[in-house]
Amino acid sequence: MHFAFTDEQGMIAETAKTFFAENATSERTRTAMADTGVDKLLWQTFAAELGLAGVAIPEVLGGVGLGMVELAILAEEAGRHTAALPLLASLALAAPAILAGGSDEQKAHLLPRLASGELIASFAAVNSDGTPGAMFSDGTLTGAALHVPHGASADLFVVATNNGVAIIERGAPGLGITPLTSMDQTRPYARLDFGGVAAEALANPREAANAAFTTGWLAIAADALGGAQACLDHTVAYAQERVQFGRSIGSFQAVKHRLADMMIAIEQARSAVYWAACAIDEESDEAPFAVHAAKAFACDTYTHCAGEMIQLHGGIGFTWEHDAHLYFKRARSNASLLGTPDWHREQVAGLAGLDEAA
Amino acid sequence: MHFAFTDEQGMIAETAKTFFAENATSERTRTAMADTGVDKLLWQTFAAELGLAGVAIPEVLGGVGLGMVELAILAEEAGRHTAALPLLASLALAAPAILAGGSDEQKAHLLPRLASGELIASFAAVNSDGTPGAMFSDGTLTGAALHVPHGASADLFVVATNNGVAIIERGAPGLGITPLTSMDQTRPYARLDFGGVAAEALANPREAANAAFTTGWLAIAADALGGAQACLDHTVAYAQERVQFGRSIGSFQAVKHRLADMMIAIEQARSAVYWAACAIDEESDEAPFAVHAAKAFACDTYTHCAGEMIQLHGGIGFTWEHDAHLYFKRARSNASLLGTPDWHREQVAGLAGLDEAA
Amino acid sequence: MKLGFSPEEEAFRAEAAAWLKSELEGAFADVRGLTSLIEMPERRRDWEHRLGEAGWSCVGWPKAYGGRDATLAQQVIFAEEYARAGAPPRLNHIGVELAGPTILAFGSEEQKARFLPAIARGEEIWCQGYSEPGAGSDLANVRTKAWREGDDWVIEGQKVWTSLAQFSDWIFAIARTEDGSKGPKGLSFLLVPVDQPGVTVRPIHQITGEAEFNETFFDGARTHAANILGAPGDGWTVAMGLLGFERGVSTLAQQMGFRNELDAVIAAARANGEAKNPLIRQRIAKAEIGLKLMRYGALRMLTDAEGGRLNPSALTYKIQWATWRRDLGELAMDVLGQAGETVAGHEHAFPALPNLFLYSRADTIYGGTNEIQRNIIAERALGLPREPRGDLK
Amino acid sequence: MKLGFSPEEEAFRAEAAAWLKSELEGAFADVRGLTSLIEMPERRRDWEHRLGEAGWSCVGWPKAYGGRDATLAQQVIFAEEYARAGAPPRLNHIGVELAGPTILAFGSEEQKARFLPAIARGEEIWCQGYSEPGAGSDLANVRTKAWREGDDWVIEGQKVWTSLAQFSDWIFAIARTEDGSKGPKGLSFLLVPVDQPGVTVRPIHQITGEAEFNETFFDGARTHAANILGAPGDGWTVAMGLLGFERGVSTLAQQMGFRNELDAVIAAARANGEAKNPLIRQRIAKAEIGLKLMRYGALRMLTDAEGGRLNPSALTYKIQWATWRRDLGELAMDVLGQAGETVAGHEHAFPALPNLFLYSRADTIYGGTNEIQRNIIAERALGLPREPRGDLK
Repeated sequence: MHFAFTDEQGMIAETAKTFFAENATSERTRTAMADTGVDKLLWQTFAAELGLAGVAIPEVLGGVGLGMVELAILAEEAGRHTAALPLLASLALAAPAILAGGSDEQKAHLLPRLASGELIASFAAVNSDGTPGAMFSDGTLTGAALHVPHGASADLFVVATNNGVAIIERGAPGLGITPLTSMDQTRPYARLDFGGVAAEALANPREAANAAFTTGWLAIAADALGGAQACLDHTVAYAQERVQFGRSIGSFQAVKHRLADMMIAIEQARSAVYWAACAIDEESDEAPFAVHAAKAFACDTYTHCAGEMIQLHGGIGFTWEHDAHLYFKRARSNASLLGTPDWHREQVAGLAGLDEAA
Repeated sequence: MHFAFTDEQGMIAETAKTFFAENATSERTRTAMADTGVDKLLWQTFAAELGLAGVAIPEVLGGVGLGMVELAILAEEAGRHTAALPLLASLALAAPAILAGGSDEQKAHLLPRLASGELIASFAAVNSDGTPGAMFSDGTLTGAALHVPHGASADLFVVATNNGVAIIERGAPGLGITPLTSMDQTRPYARLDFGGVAAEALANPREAANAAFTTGWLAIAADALGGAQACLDHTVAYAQERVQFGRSIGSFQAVKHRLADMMIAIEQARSAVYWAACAIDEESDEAPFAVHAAKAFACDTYTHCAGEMIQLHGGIGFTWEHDAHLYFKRARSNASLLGTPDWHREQVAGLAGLDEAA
Repeated sequence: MKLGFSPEEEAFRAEAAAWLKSELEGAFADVRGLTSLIEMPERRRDWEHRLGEAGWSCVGWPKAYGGRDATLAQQVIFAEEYARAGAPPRLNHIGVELAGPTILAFGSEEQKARFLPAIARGEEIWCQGYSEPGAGSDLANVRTKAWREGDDWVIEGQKVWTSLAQFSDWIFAIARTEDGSKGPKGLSFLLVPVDQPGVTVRPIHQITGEAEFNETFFDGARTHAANILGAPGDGWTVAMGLLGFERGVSTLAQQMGFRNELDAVIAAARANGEAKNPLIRQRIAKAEIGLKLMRYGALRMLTDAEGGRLNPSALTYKIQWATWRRDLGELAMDVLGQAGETVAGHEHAFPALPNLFLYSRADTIYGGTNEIQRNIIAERALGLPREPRGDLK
Repeated sequence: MKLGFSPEEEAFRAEAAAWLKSELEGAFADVRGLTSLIEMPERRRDWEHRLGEAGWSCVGWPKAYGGRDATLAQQVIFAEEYARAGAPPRLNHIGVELAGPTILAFGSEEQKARFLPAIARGEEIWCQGYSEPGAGSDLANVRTKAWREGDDWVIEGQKVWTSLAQFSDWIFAIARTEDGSKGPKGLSFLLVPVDQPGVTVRPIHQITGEAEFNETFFDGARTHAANILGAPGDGWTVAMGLLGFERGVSTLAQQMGFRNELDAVIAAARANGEAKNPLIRQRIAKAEIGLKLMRYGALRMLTDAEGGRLNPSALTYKIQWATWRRDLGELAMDVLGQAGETVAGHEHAFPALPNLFLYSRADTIYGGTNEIQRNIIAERALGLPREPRGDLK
């Protein structure tokens, strides 16, 4: 039992912290927001130069061969800057699906290119999220997926339906991709229409979907943790510097207490995220509980902290020029993507034995 | 449209305020708590001398012939002092049931004695509140009622079952009355066991039950309003006088803001209670909505304010000697009696049209 | 206590409703149901004219200034019918609800005659210059300066959050007219024409992507010496009086707008099945209750005000509605789910409910943040000690 | 990062579990599952002896003082197994978790040898004298005085909220030993025997009807000059150090108690059907999540502490658990419904869950109110300005 980063994990965290702080600047994020929602230079550096896109892909498949703790570290630091990267879509949803459910050929064909950043992939869970749904049958995909993260930038899609998990490439005949104006422009959605697209099946669909959900939930939770921490840090700094009524607003006890409440929640979110990461890595029985808990708790914390960030900044926090709205909107999309906090808590309720006989 | 007390209502409010402040002292309430939960002298004065027990009973039946606004005024002032009186049981539950559902004979026989305070009555709604239930058939009542307010002090019971509404007297053969140690000792419960009790039916059971529920919900809401206001008043006074760290604790902004939040809620509760009272008196279509809203909102407000009262008093608020726990416990019993806030909100949801087709 | 209306009042209601219906199904059908505060400004200016022409612009004002001397009950009724008819938000709501009542209370006879009829006729649109970049909630920290030159006041400085300034003819602004004065002393309340070289209006883009608010720069702006409410140095008193007017009958009209927003949330919930979700049902019920309690709270407050009494609960109204609406924005998004986060159309043009989610974050900030409101309630209504002022700049 | 335990550690777990099982199904079956802090004091004193005898009383302490030099992981494991076995709350928890660690950190070699083994053997029960009637959260405002007379300290004053004083042999108390000193200066940390004519313990009845807390009066009470931790005047430093120990491994044992309480709520919900209520399900899920996050928060904090690092999140632990437990009390009552508000038995003796509802109101007050905790977090962890002290008496 050692619930702190190892030295190696500490170094990864430092690297990621520095990298995002220096590169994922507000200016670059806003440039990407006005474009496709991907800061291509950032992605290039992240994937090709630092090799971090393969963090949880085995070394033999071109990755770094690390685990969920390291993936969470990257997602947390990216979240701290609302980085415009397809980290969730490609690293935390598509790659784990292929790794867990693909045949050896599929893995060897695709994962090295995801790890190198050559390909960007995304993931759509159809039917399970209330969309009109899709069917995968006889190698053909029909229907639609409504909210595919970074869908307009992806070269490859993993589509999980009730009948199986399919891989389709961007240029596939019959595949329609409609970019959507999204509230969170750092992770815009696209709509996919499958007009009878010929698609390749993943060998183990159940494993693929489980891995995608589990890793995706964790990555969103870690992103939320980093975002919430940034909201607190920015707001503390502003509260120390902003003067009203002849006092720094951070000297008003009501402000202090609300900043304290943010920290209380964030520290719990931190425990949740790294507990969940460890539990997955160690294949603990607690893993499903931990991941649902992390997704629900960290997203609620982010929502709370981003709202407080705007409120405690006053008018300036309501302007487009200030970064508060980037956090606020990403907090919203984190919360609703792949299951709301209420839904995840309902899963926890089931795991806590509420449905067992009295 | 005139949403303020008339001069007459203002005088009733003043009378009630003075009466309870002078007589419903903590000392007398505690004496009653240790006994039956009824301050008999207080009840005697209230009913016989001031004639207020008949506030909403017509003059021809020995009452004062006023309405729900006046009843709410009395309940609010009683609640402000957690008065140990069977006001809810006798005035706001049993009497309206008899008035709305009784035959002329029943009304003439019973209501003057309720109005004079000669009789104390109570009310049990069986089946609808999750109790094991009771049956009323062929003039015979069987089963049990688990939580009858001031049941051990009542001379007469109105029992609403799915099959009708029955009146039984205290000495009726087959009626078992078990006083229960109750968290709120100012309004203790008793369990009634009906071992085949011969009982008289009320002529209009549906009207009787509706009147009892409507008036009871309103009276509880008004009691909660008065209690919440008292929690705020006592806590403001304490915050101004208590010194910690060389300052009155009321000078700490976090304390100020929480007291402000109490007032915000209380003012809404006040609107809710008197809106509901007017709506019943004026037979407005809004009456059912208003009464559910008042019961839910005022009870939540009381729960909140009583909890804050303990917290902001610190250790002293946690002692038996301090009155904070009287409010805290009555807030709890108000909330759970005759439908929880969640249940009342669910009724509002229905009335708001959520079950209509899209 | 009485909540119902008399037959005479109901007759007034019928008259108002009939007029509104004929206009909004007739010449003004194009602005019916509009909710945005900034769309179609020209047509909404026409609507201001039409209201004025027919005597429905400022019903509570004296007839002498273009009102119709309506009783409180009539004002309540008109506010209800206005919203029920789907009439658009008033382009001149600051003129009608803030500038007008302030001039009525603090203006000279000449000022009343000069300004009030023009507001009532919809000819002059107003905006408000209170906040400054360094003094968001701290009105006493005003740095905009004004001084006399000949027959004019000359104004230098900057205001921020001047809602609707881009459509306005006049702005009322607090400026420091006594050199070296501090805090609430030495301020004056000036009425300044917007269309002049010394006034520049620059839009502020909000988190919604729209720009309803502005920065307004005074750079040698001028107004005639007569255009001051109260005496020089009385600005604080006038401004504080004005804050009281923010809680008038207009709150009822505002609430009818909220009613429409809540109805839209309920309709969305019924359409997508969330109306069956017990968690959502509780939240919608809370919103329903909160809205009713705002209405009856306003009626309590107005009844007392009519009787010349200030109900201290009036101090709680701003934080109530602001918080209610912010919660409604969150509820709306939770009802819509991911569908609320995307739109197939052009950039940033989110539909009403997602826009509400974003826009309502400002409600708890402008016009006194929730934190300032809690201070005011604690200090003025509950008598708790004031927050000490510091000496930082 | 690693959350699992090694095979050696699992072997230690098996040993601890086996011993606990044999005792609690054997000689101590009567105290198994006890949750009250004040019932059966004599049997729980026996249990303290038995733990000491077998070396399980203070597993993290040095062997020289009666501990077993357990590693952090072993301490975690023992805390888990202790609670899992249904072992009763420690009668001497203040001795084991507060007095002992403080003596270990600040005591002389003689003091360690005198006091620690007696705690470890369960022979001397301790309580804590911090709060005073005029100084609930304001530790620096201590008015209890002590002065030297010959070989003794003589103590005059009053402490309040002295939990378990009625069963205690020793009390540690902060007293002002420097005449005329103010605030944190001039305080000393004294160890005082309870069984003497100068010490009177008077129970405080709580809102539960029980009396766990006490007032403790020092009226010419005496203790030997040697019974001071640190030098005279160092009391503040020692007391602040002690506050740190409130967040040790014992938090995990405490959490296992919470686990039992939450399990009781779940069992009640399953029994009466509330487990099917979606609103209750959400709240139970929140409680489940909160409990786990306390556990893993404690493990993060302990891991860092073992590495010599103070994790600032440790400052958030008190408010977390106190608020969690208060919420659980409310949840418990909402699950039980009216059934939780009545009991057919004798007066005030409510079952565990209704009692929790009442008792947990104290959790957010004693040991530093939630408000004080937020100040501490904001000032120490976030670096925000301190609340200014006033000069009222």
